[in-house]
Amino acid sequence: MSGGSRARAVAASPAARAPEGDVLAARLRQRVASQFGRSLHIRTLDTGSCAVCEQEIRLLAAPHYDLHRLGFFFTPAPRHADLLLVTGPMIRAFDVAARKTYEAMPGPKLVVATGACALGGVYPADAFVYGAVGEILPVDVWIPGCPPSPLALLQGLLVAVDRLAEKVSGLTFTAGGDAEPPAREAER
Amino acid sequence: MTALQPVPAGTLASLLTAIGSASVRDGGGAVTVPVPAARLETAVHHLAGAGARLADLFATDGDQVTLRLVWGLDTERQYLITETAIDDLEYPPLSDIAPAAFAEECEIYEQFGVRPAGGKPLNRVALPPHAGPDFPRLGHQPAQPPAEVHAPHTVAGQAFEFPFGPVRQVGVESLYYGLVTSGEEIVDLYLFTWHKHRGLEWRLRGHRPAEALFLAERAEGLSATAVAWSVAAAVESALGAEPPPAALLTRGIALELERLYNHAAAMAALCQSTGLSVGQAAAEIALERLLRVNAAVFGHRYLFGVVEAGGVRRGPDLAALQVGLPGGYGELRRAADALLATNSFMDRLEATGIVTTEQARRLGLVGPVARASGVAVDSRVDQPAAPYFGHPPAIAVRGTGDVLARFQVMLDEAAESVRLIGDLAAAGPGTGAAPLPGGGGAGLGWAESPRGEALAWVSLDADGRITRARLRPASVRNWRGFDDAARSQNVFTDIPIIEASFWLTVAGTAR
Amino acid sequence: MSALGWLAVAAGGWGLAVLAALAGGGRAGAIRLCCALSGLGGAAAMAGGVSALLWGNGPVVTVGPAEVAGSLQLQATSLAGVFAALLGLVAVAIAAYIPRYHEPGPGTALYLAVYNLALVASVAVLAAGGVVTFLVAWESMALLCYLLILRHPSRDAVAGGAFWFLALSETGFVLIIAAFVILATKTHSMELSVIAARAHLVSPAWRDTAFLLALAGFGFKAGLVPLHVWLPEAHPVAPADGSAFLSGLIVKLGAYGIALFAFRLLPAQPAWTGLVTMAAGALTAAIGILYAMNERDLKRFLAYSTIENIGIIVTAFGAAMIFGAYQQRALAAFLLLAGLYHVANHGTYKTLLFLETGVIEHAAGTRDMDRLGGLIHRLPRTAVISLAGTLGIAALPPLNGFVSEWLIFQGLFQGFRTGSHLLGILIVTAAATLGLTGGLAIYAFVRGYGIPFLGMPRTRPAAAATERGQPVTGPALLAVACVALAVGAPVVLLVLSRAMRTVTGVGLRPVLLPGNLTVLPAHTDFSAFSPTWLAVFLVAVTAVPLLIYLAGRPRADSVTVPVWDGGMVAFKPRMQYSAMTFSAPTRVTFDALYRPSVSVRRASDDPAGRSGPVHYESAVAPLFLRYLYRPVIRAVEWLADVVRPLQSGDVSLYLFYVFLMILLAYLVGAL
Amino acid sequence: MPLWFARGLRRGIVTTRYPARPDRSAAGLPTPPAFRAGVIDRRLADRLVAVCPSRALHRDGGVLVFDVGRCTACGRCQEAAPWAVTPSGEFELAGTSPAQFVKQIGLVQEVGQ
Repeated sequence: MSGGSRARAVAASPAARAPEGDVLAARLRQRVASQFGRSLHIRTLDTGSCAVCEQEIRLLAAPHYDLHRLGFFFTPAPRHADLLLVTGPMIRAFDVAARKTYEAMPGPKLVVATGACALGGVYPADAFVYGAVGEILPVDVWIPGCPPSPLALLQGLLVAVDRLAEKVSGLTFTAGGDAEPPAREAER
Repeated sequence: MTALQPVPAGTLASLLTAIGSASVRDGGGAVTVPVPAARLETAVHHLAGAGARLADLFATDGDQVTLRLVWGLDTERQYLITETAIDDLEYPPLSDIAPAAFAEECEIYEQFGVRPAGGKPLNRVALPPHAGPDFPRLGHQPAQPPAEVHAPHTVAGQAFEFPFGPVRQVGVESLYYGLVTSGEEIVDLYLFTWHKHRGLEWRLRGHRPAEALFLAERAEGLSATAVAWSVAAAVESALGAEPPPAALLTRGIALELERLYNHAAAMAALCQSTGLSVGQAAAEIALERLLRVNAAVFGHRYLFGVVEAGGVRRGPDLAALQVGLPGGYGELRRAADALLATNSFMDRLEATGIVTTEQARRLGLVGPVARASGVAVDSRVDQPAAPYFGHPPAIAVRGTGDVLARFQVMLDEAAESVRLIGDLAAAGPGTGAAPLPGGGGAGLGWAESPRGEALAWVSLDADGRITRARLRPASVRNWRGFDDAARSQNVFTDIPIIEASFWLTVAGTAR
Repeated sequence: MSALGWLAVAAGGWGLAVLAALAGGGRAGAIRLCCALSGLGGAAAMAGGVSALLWGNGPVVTVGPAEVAGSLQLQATSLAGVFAALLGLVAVAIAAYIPRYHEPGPGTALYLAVYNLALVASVAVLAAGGVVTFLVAWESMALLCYLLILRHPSRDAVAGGAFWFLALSETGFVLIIAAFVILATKTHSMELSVIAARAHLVSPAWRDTAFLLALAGFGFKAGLVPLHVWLPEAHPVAPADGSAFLSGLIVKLGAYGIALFAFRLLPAQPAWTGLVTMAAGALTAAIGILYAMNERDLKRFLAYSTIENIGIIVTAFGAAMIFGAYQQRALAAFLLLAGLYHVANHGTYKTLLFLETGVIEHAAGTRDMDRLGGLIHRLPRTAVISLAGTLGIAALPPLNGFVSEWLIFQGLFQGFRTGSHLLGILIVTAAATLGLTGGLAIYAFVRGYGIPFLGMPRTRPAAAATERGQPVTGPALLAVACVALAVGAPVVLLVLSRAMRTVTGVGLRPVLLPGNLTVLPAHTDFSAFSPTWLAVFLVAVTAVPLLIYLAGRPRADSVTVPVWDGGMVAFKPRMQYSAMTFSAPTRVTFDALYRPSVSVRRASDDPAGRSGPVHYESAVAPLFLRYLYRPVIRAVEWLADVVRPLQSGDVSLYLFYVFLMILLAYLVGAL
Repeated sequence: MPLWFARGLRRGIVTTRYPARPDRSAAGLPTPPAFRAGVIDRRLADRLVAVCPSRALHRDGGVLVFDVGRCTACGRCQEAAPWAVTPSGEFELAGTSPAQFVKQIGLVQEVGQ
């Protein structure tokens, strides 16, 4: 499996992802964008989600969000899919199916890990789950959230095909100003 | 919801004497009766005969395996739990008396290695095929792995198996169907759900209630409030905590909002399965608006993180509720009316996927599925607790048991939920949680999820850590009615319709 | 050498084969020698048949004193030529097949002796010039075939199947005797050629009676519905080459008998007898294929398909009779020709398929389609050869079945030439029925080939099947013959048209073959096609894309991945279409005919919930056995009970019976 | 069907203009926390780490490490210290490498008492 090494690197420590992996991923995304930028077919894959991510993904096609206007389409056949939208913490009993689905897709192909489970949030790696999609599949784009709202999903998909720049790297998640901690903060 | 009233005289008492139970323990959300293994079979006979509903069956593993049967005494407004200590590796085959128990028997065998006597073949439920002896279990490993005896194509027979899944349509959960067909009609249908088994009951051990709720919400995300409520209620009744009434009203609002958006989603799925895209669009507009109401009222589209052990973490934004709800429900109502006036849609629903009353009782189905088959079971009414004492819902019941009946039940329930939300909001809901007292204990909790009665049984140790948590979302029950429904004179293309009308989750079954 | 001479040589060869078999006592060498002689005999028979086709009817040769009733009267006729040639071909193929199919042993030796005697009897039927000769040959042929079926009498159902064959064939024999007796008494001759010459002496009533008796009598052997029940019972229990011989040749002899009466002995037939014949044929074709559709046993399946093809042939004959009655002699001759062509074709590929069924049975240990599967990987030669036969019998170009069926259709479509609207409609209706039959036949043989050969093996024996040491030359020869009969259609038609001139006196040549290998159905203004060019074209059409594909081989950087299976763990054999599920739609569509009965035993029916396998059975009701034969059998048994008192065992009483009979005979004679 | 056509016309357009224009519904969404600089000391940091159910927080010496990818925006840290933690309001969080999700929040010396 081509992305295997990248996947391992991800597994090893999220922080220390091999930089050439990033370069590869970026090049791949540009290639996909140039080829499918305006008509990209998506296959979803549930590796153990709680069914809410699925609901949000279904809503992507609903009138309020209508991802077709952006040139994205759902396809049930991985043979026709360019992008694999993966939810869930990658259950070990499911890895065969996950690999089969990924290998059934023609290249160039993207993998988007969706939701906190898929990003290693909810379930720690143990005998039941790998804990993150990156353990099994070479993920190109990560979409946080529990569940990621349809808007977040849209943004992630657009990032995946390089039609939006990702902005998370620019965020610091620190708020300015400071307030005095109330006294009742001591106990509890 | 904690049951508050004492053990009544009359039927229950006579039942207990019939069972011959020496000591009766009230509290912990239910009447708990120890039954020695020798008398278990007769006890089950009596209870099943007296019309008690076997709501759940699970085991706990102390120094010896203890079998717990949860009975819904729907006429008694009570739950009854029988405790039976299993000394050897076998117990009387309960599913012969109460067929609803079969899947749980399989599960108990997988998890604890004790099996019903008589050596009937047991299916694999949760454990993946590759699960070895070192695979984590709640108890001991079974003597030999459960035989996978799902509908093999017998050469003498003339049916073949049509494999479907686990990777199915777009945007649906992973699930494997074995569809045994004679080429035309569906002869049999079975499911593999171990693709999604996340070992939640195993994970919950050792957690404190707060973290436990975080996971419980994600057992079945589409009924997060109900499952969380059931677990919270179990904890509360185990420790004897009394949530503030305002918090219970808030829970009620959240639960009914959950029911509302789920029924909208089911409607959208029904339209999709019948290929009515315009109807699907209309239903999805309603769904999205209801989800935004959720977000506005409780800060989360799917109502995660509302319920807390002892109360609620967030209070409802009543202003947002008043603003948003009528519009959202109006969309739902208008879409529903248009659908009911669309013949091409109604024709697909009528007489499709019939579940007879007898099947519904036999398999212990719950929720809209049971109510559409004429079984008026609803824990909000049968085992009422705050906040439903003051605000009893009217139960919608249909008799035909087909997809149309389930659809109509859902619509009626949606209307009823809106009314309830109004009442509950008027009764002054609020936030806040009662502190959980120390000391261990065990308790039963329940809530009526959009799919039906969600049960939870939790036992905690002295410093408030969970030693055993049993989650039983409604999906666990209702998937069992699904194959019967799919089998009743249907063809392939009906199956998505039936699945949509059941509106279950695999996550809840596999948990 | 004359045609009759060749046939005599064939008979001689087979006689020697009998001796070799008996003398050899079942040693492998002796069996090989026997088969070699048998094959030579077959070759001679082919030569005789072809020359009979080419050079017309030979003289009647009487062996033994002419006035004695028991003397042999022999004649080689063009009508019998096709059948003789087919007999030869079948004999050659089976001779090449037997040594590898039967293991050496006394049983085999005996079987071979019987088989070769049956060949002799068959050729005698075809070469019979006199009534007595014909009847004797016919009966001995029937009895010998009965013995063939009894090759393994110990196995269950063998005796039953063989008895079905014997009983129905004897019933038919009685009717045939009656038919011949009528003709003989009315024309005062026991010689077929004389009878044919004096046919005008027979009054219409007697003529039609005789013909209908013959139609029924030979119908039993040919397997016309509802007289067909012996085929699906007898074929499965006979050894493969035995069933091949039955289907490939013996049933054709029934068709020969019908043709003999319709076109040689009683050429001037009224339209309505033709109509009856055509209707019987069309009905037989449709019902045959419909029953074939729901058989899982390959041999029963093929047996029903034989019924279907006989139906097609007889339909052609019937239409020919109608056209003859309406003085459309060219069309009549053309349809007879087409029918005979189909006789040759069906004999070829049906023999092939039965022989390959034997190979499959030996290789995989079963004939049940639902226990086979994936054989194309394990029996590649068998798969290729069977494919040729299957394409042929499914009447798909470029193989032979298509050519003859096309000719028959073209003949039927010209029903309007009778001038009678009603008849025109009826004939075209028959054509429509054959159309339905053709469509179902393709469906049936997609199933009959796909289920055993494609997919995954459904049982362990099927997975372990191997064709090492299995016979191949015989079937391969027949496959070649199938192709030759298709590509060489113009030559075949040339030969047959000559034969038609002899039989019907119509020279078809000019309206049949206007050169450059194009075929015109009897009238130059109707339609035309060229089997040869069609074959060439089709081969090109399939070959060119193949070459293009081979030229543009997958490039190095492309990857090959398994078929998308929804991510399931593994495909299981139980997940493929099975024979009965494949044909389920027909059971729904034609349930009026099938009266299918369904029984489901399902785990969830046990109150304890969902465990254990599901078991689904769907059986097709055997209507003819239930509603036709069972009552007849009961009646016969009742009659036997009634007449039993006559059998007292008292000699004087029996003498009294004899006296009464003689008296009766005198009285009848005196009147 | 005409029924549906009419409905559609009456219903009008609900589709968002995102990403061309921001979508108002985003305001209602739960968002990951933002940590107020200069308020969080090690003790508070450890408490925040303890209340986080999804292991999105851990303390690395004098630094609070926040993995946005793992955050479920459940708001428990905000409840624990509302003065120090506020909703960030960010929902466009897709990243192209896990490293982008890992945020370092500097801690201050002991505050309070």
